[in-house]
Amino acid sequence: MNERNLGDVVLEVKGISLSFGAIRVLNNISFNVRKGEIRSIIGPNGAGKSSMLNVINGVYHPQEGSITYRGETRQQMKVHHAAAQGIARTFQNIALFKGMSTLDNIMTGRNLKIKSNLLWQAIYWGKAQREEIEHRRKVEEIIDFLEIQEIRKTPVGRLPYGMQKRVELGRALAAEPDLLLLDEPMAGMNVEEKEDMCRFVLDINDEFGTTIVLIEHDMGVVMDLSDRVVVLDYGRQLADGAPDEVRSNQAVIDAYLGVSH
Amino acid sequence: MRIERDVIYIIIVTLFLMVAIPWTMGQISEDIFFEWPFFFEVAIGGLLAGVMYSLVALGFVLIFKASGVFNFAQGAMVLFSALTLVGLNELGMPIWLAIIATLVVMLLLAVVIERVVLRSLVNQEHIILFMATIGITYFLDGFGQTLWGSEVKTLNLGIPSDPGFYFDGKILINDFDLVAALLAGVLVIVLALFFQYTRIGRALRAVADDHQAALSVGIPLKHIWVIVWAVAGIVALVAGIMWGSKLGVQFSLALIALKALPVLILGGFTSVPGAIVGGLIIGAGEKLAEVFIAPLIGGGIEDWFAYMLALAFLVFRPQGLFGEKIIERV
Amino acid sequence: MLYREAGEFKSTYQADQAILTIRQDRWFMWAMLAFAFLVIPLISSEYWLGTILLPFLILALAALGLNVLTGYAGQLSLGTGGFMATGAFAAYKLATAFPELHIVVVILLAGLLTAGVGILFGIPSLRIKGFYLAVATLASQFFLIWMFNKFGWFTNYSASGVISAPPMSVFGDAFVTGPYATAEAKYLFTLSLVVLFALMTKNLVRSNIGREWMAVRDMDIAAEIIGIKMLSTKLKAFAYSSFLCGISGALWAFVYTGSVEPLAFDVNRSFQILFMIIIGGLGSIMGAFLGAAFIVLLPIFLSNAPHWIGLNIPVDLISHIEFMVFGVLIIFFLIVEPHGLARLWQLLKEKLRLWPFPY
Amino acid sequence: MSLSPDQTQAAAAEALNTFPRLLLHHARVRGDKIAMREKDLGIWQAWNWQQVAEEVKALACGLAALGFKRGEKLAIIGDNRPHLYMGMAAAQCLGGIPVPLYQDSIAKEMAFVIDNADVHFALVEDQEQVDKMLEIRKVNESIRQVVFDDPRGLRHYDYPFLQSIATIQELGREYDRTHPGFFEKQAEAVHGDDIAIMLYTSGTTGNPKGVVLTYDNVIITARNGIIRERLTENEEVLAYLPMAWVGDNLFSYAQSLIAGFTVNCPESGATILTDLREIGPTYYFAPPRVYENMLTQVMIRMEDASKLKQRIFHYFMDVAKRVGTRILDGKQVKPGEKLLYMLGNFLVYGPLRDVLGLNRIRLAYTAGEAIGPEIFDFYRSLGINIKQLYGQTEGMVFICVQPDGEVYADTVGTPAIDVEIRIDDNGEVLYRGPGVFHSYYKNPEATASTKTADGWVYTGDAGYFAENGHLKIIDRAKDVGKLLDGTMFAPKYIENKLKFFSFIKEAVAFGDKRESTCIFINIDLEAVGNWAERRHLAYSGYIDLAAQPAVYDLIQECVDKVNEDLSRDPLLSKSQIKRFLILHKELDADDGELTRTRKVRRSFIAERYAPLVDALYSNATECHIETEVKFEDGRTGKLAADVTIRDARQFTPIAKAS
Repeated sequence: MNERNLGDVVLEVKGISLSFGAIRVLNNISFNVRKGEIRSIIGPNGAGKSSMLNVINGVYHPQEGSITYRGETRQQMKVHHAAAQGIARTFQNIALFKGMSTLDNIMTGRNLKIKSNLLWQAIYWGKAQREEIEHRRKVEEIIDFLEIQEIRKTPVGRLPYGMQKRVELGRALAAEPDLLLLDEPMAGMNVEEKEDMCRFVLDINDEFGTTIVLIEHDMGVVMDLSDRVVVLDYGRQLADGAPDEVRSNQAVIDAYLGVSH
Repeated sequence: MRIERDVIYIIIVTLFLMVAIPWTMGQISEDIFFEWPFFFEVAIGGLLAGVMYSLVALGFVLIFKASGVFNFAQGAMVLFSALTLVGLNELGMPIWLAIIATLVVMLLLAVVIERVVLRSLVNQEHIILFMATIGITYFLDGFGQTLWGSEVKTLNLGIPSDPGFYFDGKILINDFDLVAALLAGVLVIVLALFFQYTRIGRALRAVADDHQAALSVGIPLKHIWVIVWAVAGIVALVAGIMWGSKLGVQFSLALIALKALPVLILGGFTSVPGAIVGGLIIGAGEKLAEVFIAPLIGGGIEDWFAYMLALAFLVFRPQGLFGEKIIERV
Repeated sequence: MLYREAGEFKSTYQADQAILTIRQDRWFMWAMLAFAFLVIPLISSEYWLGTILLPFLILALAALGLNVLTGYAGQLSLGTGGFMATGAFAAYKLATAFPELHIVVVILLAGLLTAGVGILFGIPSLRIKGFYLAVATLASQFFLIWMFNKFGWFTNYSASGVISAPPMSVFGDAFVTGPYATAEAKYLFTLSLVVLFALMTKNLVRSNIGREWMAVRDMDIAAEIIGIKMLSTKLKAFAYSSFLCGISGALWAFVYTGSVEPLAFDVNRSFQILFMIIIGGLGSIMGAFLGAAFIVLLPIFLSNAPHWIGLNIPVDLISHIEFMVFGVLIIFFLIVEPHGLARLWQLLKEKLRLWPFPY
Repeated sequence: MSLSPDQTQAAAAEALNTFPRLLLHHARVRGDKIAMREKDLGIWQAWNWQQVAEEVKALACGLAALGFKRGEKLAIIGDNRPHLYMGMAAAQCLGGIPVPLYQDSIAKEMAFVIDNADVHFALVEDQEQVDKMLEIRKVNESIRQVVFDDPRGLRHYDYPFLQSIATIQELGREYDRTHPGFFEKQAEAVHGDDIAIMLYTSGTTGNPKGVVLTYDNVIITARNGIIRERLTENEEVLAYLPMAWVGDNLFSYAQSLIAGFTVNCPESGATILTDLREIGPTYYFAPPRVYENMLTQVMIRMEDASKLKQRIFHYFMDVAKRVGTRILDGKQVKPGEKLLYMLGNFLVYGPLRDVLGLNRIRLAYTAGEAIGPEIFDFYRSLGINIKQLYGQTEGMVFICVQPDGEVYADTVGTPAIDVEIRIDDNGEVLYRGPGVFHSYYKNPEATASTKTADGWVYTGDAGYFAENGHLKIIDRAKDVGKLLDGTMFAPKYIENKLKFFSFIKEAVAFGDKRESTCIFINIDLEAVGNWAERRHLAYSGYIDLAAQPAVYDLIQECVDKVNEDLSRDPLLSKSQIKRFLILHKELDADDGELTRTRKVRRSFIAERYAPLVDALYSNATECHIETEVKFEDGRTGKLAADVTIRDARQFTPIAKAS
């Protein structure tokens, strides 16, 4: 997979530092993501991986550093801006809309693409209905893609964990993102579920050419999937490079691989 | 607890405004009478009333802290306790005995509420529990008045209620308010100590943070709930006595709850000091506004001024002055 | 048991996204409507139409509004009464200032004005959440009522502070307000509006805006991350909610009571409406109606029950007992079915669909 | 249009004697009527006959453009998808021969068929199948073109010989522009005696054989079926059985094309049941196990129902048992009962049929193996007209069908229209009729040994006509033996009768060249286990349970019932079960006691448990046995037990009063 020739840099984070009050979560992190690549961030729990994603899509605002996305440099991302700029994500502990069906959850993922105004939607006719149908179709394609037809109308609250993760991925895909942030998409899954999820990640990357930033614990998975890997440890950046480089990096071995797994 | 810097700023600014606005009003409009002694008289009157507000707010805070329940019934408990007290008193019970009896009643009430309501609604969404407490409110209002009738009763504890003059007569303060405030203050301190230094108190604080911790303290959740509701009941009784003997025991006491709400959001649902500071600010602010601003806009603003004031604070601190800051985790 | 769904397949998305996808449900709904529009006016007495069904419908509309805000968008509000009052007074001012305006126009405009006010008081919701917000909305409640009491302008300086609706007709002499209005006319007029708005609301909650509301309710941070704009989404909820509340208030003042004072919309009204949606079921159109029916009928039942069983109890005592029983029933309901009558209804339906199987 | 066999119709039918003609005919006469549906992207996407015809045309022309010649074979591999059915039609329109394969068979198995049938073109569903084709192509270049339906995951496959249906159809439209009239000419040039399709029978022994069927075989037989059952253009069928299986070809292709009714393709394997319910077919085929599973599901789900519901359910199911089938067969019942049944229909049967998705069914078939009488009656008593038929690929399915009103669980009905049947002296069933296949592809000797010169086909099944003139199939001919006294001995027949009892999982009958019939029995651990628990019978495991006297009593009842049944049967009454035992271990494919398809290997078992068999034919009442067993983890160990042997009650033969 490493011989794939990757596009130019779409996302560049420079010297990001983030702290909550006294606690320093991220310390001068810098790396970039190239178009169409699968980029992994690994590290032990509390290494600040999720915080990094939260910085990228603007949930957290770093005190130092800059983020360059699609040529625009800003000191911090804003959540809505990130979404509007085609950054979608999934969450470590599932953040689905519990009260809604699978279908509605994924439909909600398309909210940015729906233009008709309140009045049209109130009479549910003409433009509004046309839009609903057109987007329903798109969503159905995603449902088909993720093979979740049989849970289409089930309230997500009732779904097993693995399925919820899938639905969440679907919701992220619905936004047709350029950059997809996956926060431990395979955590707590059994082997088959993991395999499916891997397949989906790869398919997404190659069917839609989506750039993917991935946090994952399962080293096997990471090494197979990723083009390049960033290693964090307690907010510090230990290494950055192709899987085998990282694998052979001493600092990493000490800090992470050394520790069981 | 460490008070954040901006809280202090906010309070300072508030104090400044509380003085500045009335003064300016006095200057710009002739139908507002401003004079320093009068100002202080009003302010102090307000503060004293504020202490009473704090008292009711305290009941809310205790329960919210310990069980996450937004207890709308606090006002009703005030009324109910007062009614019971007077009722028993009228039945010929000496006042001290009546007070003890009422305490017992409030304790029983707490037990019943825990048994019947809380236990069967455990782990429901907050709004459901909130609605339940409104249900309790209706019940208590109805029950109390069914039992003791709805006509206005006077409650006399022999507290001097004639106006007293202080600072060589420049400032007039109602002695009753003074006494009431003192009593309230004492109660507040007692409670604070109770929370700081007793095992149960600590357990209660633990519960607020997380229920597991509370269990580890070794007190079953249901007991804790009974206890907080009982304590809230006692606080209600005290408030009931104070307000009751001030305004007479009548249905309107139940509405004190509505007065306490702004105090709460201003101080923060989970903070005892918040309830106190909030009470004082609201009390004083309200009176000052009533006297120095209201005349300009048609008066009678005390219904909502407290709320607007609180709202203004919320815009700066959505979690209230002393409430914990919520950090969004994803 | 009554359902026969085999062979009911959908070959278009329109069909699949329809409000009622099951044939039997559609039949039932049409039957209900036919009954409400055609049968009820014929069979029911002046008393029923005027003093039970009318307030039921109007309050149901307010409940619908609150349910959008609280049930769907998850913004707890105690300001309903205030918004109803706004609607009522707005309608009054409009109707008296421009006597030639048609009543429907008046009511709609009143609704829109209320929506504006709603947006104003919705702004804090961006920063304040949960009970803090609930209490904050009380501010609007008290402020608005105070305002309408204080400033004679709203009541056209009537000494009593009471406003009374000028007689207005939908067409010809089909008066729906004022002395010539028949109960039937009032009922039908209100019913049509309520049905219309119920449909609109249903449409909203099944379209994008509805999903955005629910998203904000279920997990606001996730909602924001997938691109939902908090402010506009919440304000839309406040606007539409208070729009309905405003209309309901206008109807209350004009069609139901005919003349009204601000106190009719005090905080107890807000609680009454809140009860309706809790008992009826949060986040359910049906719930608003079930809840309204329950809360409207219960007191009537309670105050009449003693007579039926031949007791006569002094009036004030009855009112106290009413309070008690009401409180108890609320608690009872919350305990049996925290998700309200709508959930019970839904469960019943499920049971019927799966019959004879349990699941 | 309900086809009735009158002259005009027959004449019309004459012209419509090939699928190409039928297709174009429907496109003309009912162009905008729905021909096919597929649950895709959440809704039932539909094609009317016009559209189907157009797609087929485009596809055909596309194939032609790629050099698909007359007589060329087109392998069709995948789940039931409209485009695959259209592919069939397209091939036929070009005078080609579709060869559907079992989509779940592995590349190696497919390789044989593809090679044997000289397939050069393959139309496959998706990546999975494409991969198989690529694998096959490594060893065998004969596949020149692969066309796929679902492009998912195939974007990076670039092989010159690999195209999507869409591409082909585009190509085809172009080809049609440049060669106007080509398609129609080709389609007309197909004749009734041309080869319509080749179906490979999944041979239990040896390699599968390609059954060659002509249009006349298929169409006349299918039409006869339609005429007999009065099927109309308004039927709805669910196409969910393998396309390679003759039944699917008959029900979801041939008959649809003849009667013009709608074929519905489910969304995926996982959603068949929901799709079944959504569509609510009016005409349905399922093998017995499907009905059996449905029934078990019903019972399991009812277990959890409230007491009241259960009481209602069982009460009305009893009513149905009493009168349901009679009412369905239009027989007289007491008005009171009738009323009860109507009530039951509202309260139980109707809802039940609905939940199962069977409430629009006018006609349901089952076939393939024997169906348990109570399963059969359960559905019939609900008012579902389910009937058994007896058929073979070699005869294009219809050999015998149960006529309405004469439906019995133990027979397969009377000969289908134009079909003659005869039983030869060793009891084997032979038939002759329009459906009789042309030949086995490239296998003259097999053809010769199955089909006589004058068109009689050996079914390989033993059977006889019961008094009521219905054919009764008892066993595979080769398994049928004789007891020493010369009575016919049909092990499978007896075993099935036993297995119809839920308590009995497997049964092995011995008796060939012996004086009497004796039985090994495997109890069904789950069923008997539940039964035991309900009686608070403690047991440690299978062995323990199997040895319990109470269990023996339970099984004895079953055995006796079977004997009673047998005693009514003129031919088999003497082969009543003499003695039986409950085996101490469950028969297991891993120990070679069952085939992978869970058929008992009698001879092997006989050797393996020789001591027990001997004991059965002695008068011992108990026998010690030790057996080698393989455990899940592959280890082997010894299993020892003392097995009790019991005598079964014997019944004096009585002629069945019909």
